[in-house]
Amino acid sequence: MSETAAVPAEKRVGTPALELRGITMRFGGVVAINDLNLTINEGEIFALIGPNGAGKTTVFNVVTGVYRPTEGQVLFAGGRIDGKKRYQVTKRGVARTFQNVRLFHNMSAMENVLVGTDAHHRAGLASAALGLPWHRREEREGREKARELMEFVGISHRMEETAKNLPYGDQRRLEIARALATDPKLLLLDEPAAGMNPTEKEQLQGLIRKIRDTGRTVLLIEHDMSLIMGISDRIAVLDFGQKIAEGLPAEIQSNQRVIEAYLGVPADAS
Amino acid sequence: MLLEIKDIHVHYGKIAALKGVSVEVDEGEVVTLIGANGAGKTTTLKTISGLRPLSSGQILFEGKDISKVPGHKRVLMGIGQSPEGRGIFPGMTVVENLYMGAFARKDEVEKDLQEVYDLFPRLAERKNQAGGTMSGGEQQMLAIGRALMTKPRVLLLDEPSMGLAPKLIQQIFEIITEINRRGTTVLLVEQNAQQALQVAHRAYVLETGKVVRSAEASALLNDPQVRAAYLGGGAEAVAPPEG
Amino acid sequence: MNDSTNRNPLARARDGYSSFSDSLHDRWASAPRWARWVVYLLLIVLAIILPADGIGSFMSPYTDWPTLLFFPIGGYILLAIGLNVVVGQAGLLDLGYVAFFAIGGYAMAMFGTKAGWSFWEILVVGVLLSALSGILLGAPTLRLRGDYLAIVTLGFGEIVRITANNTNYIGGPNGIGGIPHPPTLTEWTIPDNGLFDAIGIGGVQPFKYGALDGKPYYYLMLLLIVLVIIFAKRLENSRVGRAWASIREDEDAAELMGVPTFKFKLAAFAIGAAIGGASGVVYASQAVSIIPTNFPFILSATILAAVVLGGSGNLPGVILGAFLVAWIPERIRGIQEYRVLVFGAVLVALMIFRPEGLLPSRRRKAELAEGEGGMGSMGAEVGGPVTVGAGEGAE
Amino acid sequence: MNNLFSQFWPYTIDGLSLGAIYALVALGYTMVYGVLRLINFAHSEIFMVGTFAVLGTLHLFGMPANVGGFALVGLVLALAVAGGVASGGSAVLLEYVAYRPLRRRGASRLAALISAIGASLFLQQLFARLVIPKAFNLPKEKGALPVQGHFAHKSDVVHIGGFELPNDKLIVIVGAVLMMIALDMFVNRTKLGRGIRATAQDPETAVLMGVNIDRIVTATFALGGAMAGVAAALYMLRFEETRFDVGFLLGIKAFTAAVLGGIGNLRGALVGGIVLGLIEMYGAAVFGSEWQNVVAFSVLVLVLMFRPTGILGESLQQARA
Amino acid sequence: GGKSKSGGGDSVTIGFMGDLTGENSGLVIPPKQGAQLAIDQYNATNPKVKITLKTYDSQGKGEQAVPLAKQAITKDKIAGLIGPTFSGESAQADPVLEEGKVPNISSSATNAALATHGWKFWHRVIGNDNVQGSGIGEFIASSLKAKKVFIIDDASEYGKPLAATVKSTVEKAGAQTSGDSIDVQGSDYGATVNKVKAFNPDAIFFGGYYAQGGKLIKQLREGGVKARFLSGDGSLDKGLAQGAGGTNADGSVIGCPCLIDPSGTASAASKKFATDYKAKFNADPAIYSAEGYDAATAYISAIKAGNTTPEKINDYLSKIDVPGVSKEIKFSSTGEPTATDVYVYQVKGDQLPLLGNAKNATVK
Ligand SMILES: Nc1ncnc2c1ncn2[C@@H]1O[C@H](COP(=O)(O)OP(=O)(O)OP(=O)(O)O)[C@@H](O)[C@H]1O
Ligand SMILES: Nc1ncnc2c1ncn2[C@@H]1O[C@H](COP(=O)(O)OP(=O)(O)OP(=O)(O)O)[C@@H](O)[C@H]1O
Ligand SMILES: CC(C)C[C@H](N)C(=O)O
Ligand SMILES: [Mg+2]
Ligand SMILES: [Mg+2]
Repeated sequence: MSETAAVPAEKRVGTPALELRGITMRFGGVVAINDLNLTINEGEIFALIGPNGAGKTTVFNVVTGVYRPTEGQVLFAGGRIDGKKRYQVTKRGVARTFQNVRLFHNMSAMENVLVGTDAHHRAGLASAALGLPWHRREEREGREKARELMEFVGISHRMEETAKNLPYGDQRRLEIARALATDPKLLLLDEPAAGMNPTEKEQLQGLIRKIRDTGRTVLLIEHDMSLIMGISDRIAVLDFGQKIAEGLPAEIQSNQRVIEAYLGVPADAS
Repeated sequence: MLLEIKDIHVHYGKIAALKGVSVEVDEGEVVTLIGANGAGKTTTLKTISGLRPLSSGQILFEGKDISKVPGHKRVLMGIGQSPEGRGIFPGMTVVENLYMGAFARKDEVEKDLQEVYDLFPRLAERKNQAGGTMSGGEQQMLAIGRALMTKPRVLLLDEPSMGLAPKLIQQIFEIITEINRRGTTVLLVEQNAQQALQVAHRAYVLETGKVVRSAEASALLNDPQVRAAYLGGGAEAVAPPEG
Repeated sequence: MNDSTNRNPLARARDGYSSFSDSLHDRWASAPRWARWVVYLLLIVLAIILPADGIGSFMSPYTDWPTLLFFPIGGYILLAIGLNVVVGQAGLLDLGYVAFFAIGGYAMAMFGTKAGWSFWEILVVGVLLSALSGILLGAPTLRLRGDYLAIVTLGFGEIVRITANNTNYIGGPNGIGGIPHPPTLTEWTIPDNGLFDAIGIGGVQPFKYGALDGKPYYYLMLLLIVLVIIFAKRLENSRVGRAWASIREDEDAAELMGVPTFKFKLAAFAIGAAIGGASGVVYASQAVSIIPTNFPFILSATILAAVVLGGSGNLPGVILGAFLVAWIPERIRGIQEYRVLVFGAVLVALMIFRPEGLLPSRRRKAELAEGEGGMGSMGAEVGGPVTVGAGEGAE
Repeated sequence: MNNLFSQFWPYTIDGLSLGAIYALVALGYTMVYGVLRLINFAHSEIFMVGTFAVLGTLHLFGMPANVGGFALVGLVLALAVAGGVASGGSAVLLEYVAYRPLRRRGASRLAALISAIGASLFLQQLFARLVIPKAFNLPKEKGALPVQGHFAHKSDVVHIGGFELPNDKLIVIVGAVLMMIALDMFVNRTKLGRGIRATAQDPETAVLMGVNIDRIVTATFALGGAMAGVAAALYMLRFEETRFDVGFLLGIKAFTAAVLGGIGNLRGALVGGIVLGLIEMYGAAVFGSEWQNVVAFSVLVLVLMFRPTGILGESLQQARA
Repeated sequence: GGKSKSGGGDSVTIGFMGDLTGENSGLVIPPKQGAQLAIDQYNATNPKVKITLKTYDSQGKGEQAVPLAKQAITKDKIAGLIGPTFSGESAQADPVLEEGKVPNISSSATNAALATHGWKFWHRVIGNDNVQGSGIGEFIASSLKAKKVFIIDDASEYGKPLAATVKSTVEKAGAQTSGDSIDVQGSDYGATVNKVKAFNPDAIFFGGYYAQGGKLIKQLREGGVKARFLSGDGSLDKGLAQGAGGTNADGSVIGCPCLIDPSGTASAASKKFATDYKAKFNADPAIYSAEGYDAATAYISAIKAGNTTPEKINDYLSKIDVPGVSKEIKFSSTGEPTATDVYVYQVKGDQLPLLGNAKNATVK
């Protein structure tokens, strides 16, 4: 995480990190995404919002290789990643969290993060079975890195606990740590604040900023407007699989179409 | 007193999730439980419905101890729940899901079905769609509608606004008020404390398995401590502009 | 019905056993390195004197104890360790594991009788062949989930057996006879006096292999088991073991965290197959002749029972389980035709008594405690305070 | 190959009647799997119990020799009831003894599978060593031998457009299909059926709907067992003999059929059973009977490679969440 | 090793191994009783060295027979073994006996390959499947004059080679053949029946045991196949007719390298044996009872001659030449018996009356 951090922020903004070109995703009769074009720049926090069922999670699934898009291309760091195997996408530098937490429930928090660090480890079966020195070195380094990451997201006091016994908020943080362990250039967060209370949401906001400040790009799905408006650099709004608006937070907030489709006419504060 | 929970303790394996929770719900009320993640809100609701066993304590419904009554019988007595995560039967159509709500009943259900359709016209439109393919908000409506089909005396709602778009959240809270107005008692669990407190009459605050406060909802809404902990300082600041 | 649970003697026995095995577990986890080595050493010494007659007369009044120790006991243990990699670690349900045992056995028989190779050469080749067959089976089928894989592997086990039966080149139903023993390494004899005689291993030639004396074979098996345990343990605590665990927990999430799940599942299959094959090679070299009916489906089921009964995923548990399923039917040979009947009942009773296995891994135990073992929350519905499910933790 | 062409119709009839029995037995696997995610390994013994109940009933009728025509249909109906009751009852008992305690403790599916295997061994041996010798008055060591009971008039043949259809095979096929339709309607149209489906999809939520899970599980075992009992009656009509391990291979095949069709899917059981029966017969015709099972399992692998959740896919619980 | 201390005293143990409780135990109880009879008669003469007969129930399975054989050698220190009774278990257990240097005489394992391993301690008192197969094959070709023969086997270590010998014998005699294998665990032989129908043979031979044989006949007859059914010693039990049901099996011809002679017409010895057997077990001598008796007789004469250790007994066996009930007890250097007659029996209701020697018997 240190190499990119050295580059000044203003220089990076503007270089595309992730590009979706003409993505369409169909499930039988359902068109979940319809001819979507989207460019996310290096070093920004980009938010994807929209009504339930608009296709946001599907975008994540297409980017991370869970689905192969029916049409269109996904470009990341200059190369196409659509149709690539999921673990290859991860190795290229895209990591994600899940809308419904999907930790390895019965493994300890530490082990969860270690699985992430393993993404870049090389030791094979033989060196592991024989306990060869470079395998041991990797193991040591992995642990070191995992420890740092758990400190970074603020759960270092629960390292040895079984994942599912962590409070929900900590589970979400652990998911983030695990994703960061794969050393991603682009981090996708799917409703990270769901089920958090306002205080926790504020802490989360700080964490996401910190992640961006280590030089990573963040693509974020959220329904919580205070969070979105508080940290996003840019926002795109999806409805029925189509992009209906894109722009700065202030622009989106006052966009009539967005208000109709998504925000609703507020009776009271969010 | 319609529902009375007396000093209940509940465990997951060796972990204590509830360490003495007492809650009272009167006929016709909307009562809300608020609290941080893992405070034990869901566990409380599950225990009321009989999905988790009690280690100690008592649950009284209309004055009768129901602690030993199996869950499916509690539904018949009038305890309905819309669970966290909605629990839609994905392979069943919308109507079939709704009929499941009336599973244990022997009386006329068509009238109630109509009432649910009145409350959620969207469900009537999508009658024959498989539950699993409905969008998040639609599933939430279905879950609430289905719980209403059990003809509950008291309706337990577990985070009905979770994961919903802002526009839908407003609708859901309006519907809760409407349900209550039509005569159903509601016990509401919410992260969205601000709005929960606005629709509720009374509220309990849960922290790590214990009730730490209980008061009129409006009182908590204006309590600085509660505001700081559960309502978030800047909540109003970023509200979308009017009109 | 639930009130009495904690008072009835079965539940009490269960809790008693549970807290005993827990404390053992904890003590082991916190034991210093040297203490562990002392225990390992003691275990090895125990294993060496195990075939002694004095022990045998109690353990096996009806059959020859050292032979029994070699097979089924030793053989089952090796098989169970191998199957544990597949089932316990990677979470892939394999109901046709006997196929690899058969392939190892046939490799020994074929190369031993037709090519005249020696045991040690064949051991290597047999292990490689089995691993290869594991890959061949796995490659097209490992994308299947859960029980679909189970039935396909069951089918594979049957295919291997029937094909052997129908292939005249490998003897068809007559199998292959005249399989050579491993060459005698040395005629060295354990001195026939004093201590050795007292513990009953005096006069044994531990490196001279023959059909009649089970002891040298037992030591050979023991050596293999120890080696395999070391490998298996190392793998378990490495990136490989973590990858398997993550696949077992949530395959999609694992892949999205950069785990090439298919490759690791295939590796689990290959390693499991290799260990099964090794067991087959040793078995065949001692059996002198093998026929297809030596490799029935029920053997796969028995090994699986060993793994689950002992505590899927936990090596000491798996070894204990294998020991029991191999030993119990022999020990109760006295009741003759009722022994399988009793064995079946014992399986059911043990599973009811200890669904998580006799010595479960920490993880499995956790899964059970919260009732998410996999039959959904089918047991979750409550009848009253303290149901059986919560019994353990509630006090 | 020549065999297949010259005897195509008989092979097809044999395949259908074999497949029909697979299908009926497969229903029990599929229903229990759908609701509990458990491979009920002892289901084959439930079937076995049914065959002996049928045989016992025949003895009760004094082994009517060579019944034909409508009398035969009536007799088969009576036997189906006997088999259905015995198998259904023993399935319920099995659940109560071998699975319910595990369920209560939240045991893993593997643990339940081992309990199932144990129960399967136990039941087989119980019959071989105790029940059969007692019930049929045989010396103790003969309990493992086949027991016969010949009753049907097998020379009656029905002609359909120039093709011959032996009466027993006709009854088997028609009987099985009728039972399948009845069960399918039951599960899809009745309240109890809806309860079964709901429990299969989400047991916890089902409780919140007032579903008594224990009752549903009992009903599932009873229904699946009863189907196996009917299958047992049809089987006895066809083969007129049984033994303690009659269920072993048949059970494996029936489970294969369930998976082939898409486990958890009732119609899949029918499709899987019929397809498997036909494949076995055609395969045996082409490659020789000794390869019959190899062909069956190979086709299973092939089908699953292209359709990983079986021909019709899963449905009692539905894959998408 | 089992260098025996047995026989030192005044008692010697002889083992009997076979399927005593398993599904084909019907074929094994008779030889066991035959052996029992011989030994009881011997012990009743109050000899210097008494013989105890110890039984080992292998259920006919190799994996059970092998450990039992080891135990018999190392623990029970038997001086000789009668059995194992089936070919499959023999193939697995015999090498162990060979290494343990314990003589063994099988009363019924007929697989021809058993004699090809150069075993020195192995013997049998029964003609092998080459003898049996060609005997039955010739009967089919010359007596039945069948031109088209369908050969079925049960894919077992006994049935498959036996069927193969019958096949090659009838082919040599100019008959046309076709064949199929059935699965012992299956119950639907429809595919085989259809194949038979397509081939339309004059005679059908089945190599296998009666449990499957009966079912096979039944399904063949139900399928409308009328051709004559023949089988070997594995089907020589009334269970065949029971399994076939009704009169389905009637007229079927079963060959066996054994003479079953309940009325004792063959010889005086046979007569005495039949009477004694009936008196002791309240049953007629059945398949291989006489061979069991003869195997025991071989050991008895060895012991009478003063041999009590396994190796000495084995030496004696290599030179033995005494009259037996079924045939002369005399072994070739490979352990095969010298007399090799094959007899055919015909199913009539639930009886299996002798037709005569396969060489010259005719069917009515
Ligand atoms: N595997 C699938 N099969 C069929 N339809 C699918 C599948 N995945 C998604 N869909 C459909 O695609 C649409 C978009 O779903 P998606 O999950 O992307 O919505 P979302 O924007 O993330 O909504 P939410 O805010 O509720 O999470 C929905 O209508 C959904 O039902
Ligand atoms: N299945 C489970 N296994 C183990 N522990 C659990 C389980 N479910 C809940 N817990 C624990 O019980 C406590 C209470 O959880 P509960 O779900 O009731 O909280 P909650 O207030 O509903 O939180 P949330 O706002 O996240 O829904 C937490 O500490 C949680 O970790
Ligand atoms: C008892 C006999 C029918 C045994 C048969 N001859 C065999 O070799 O297996
Ligand atoms: Mg989403
Ligand atoms: Mg909750």
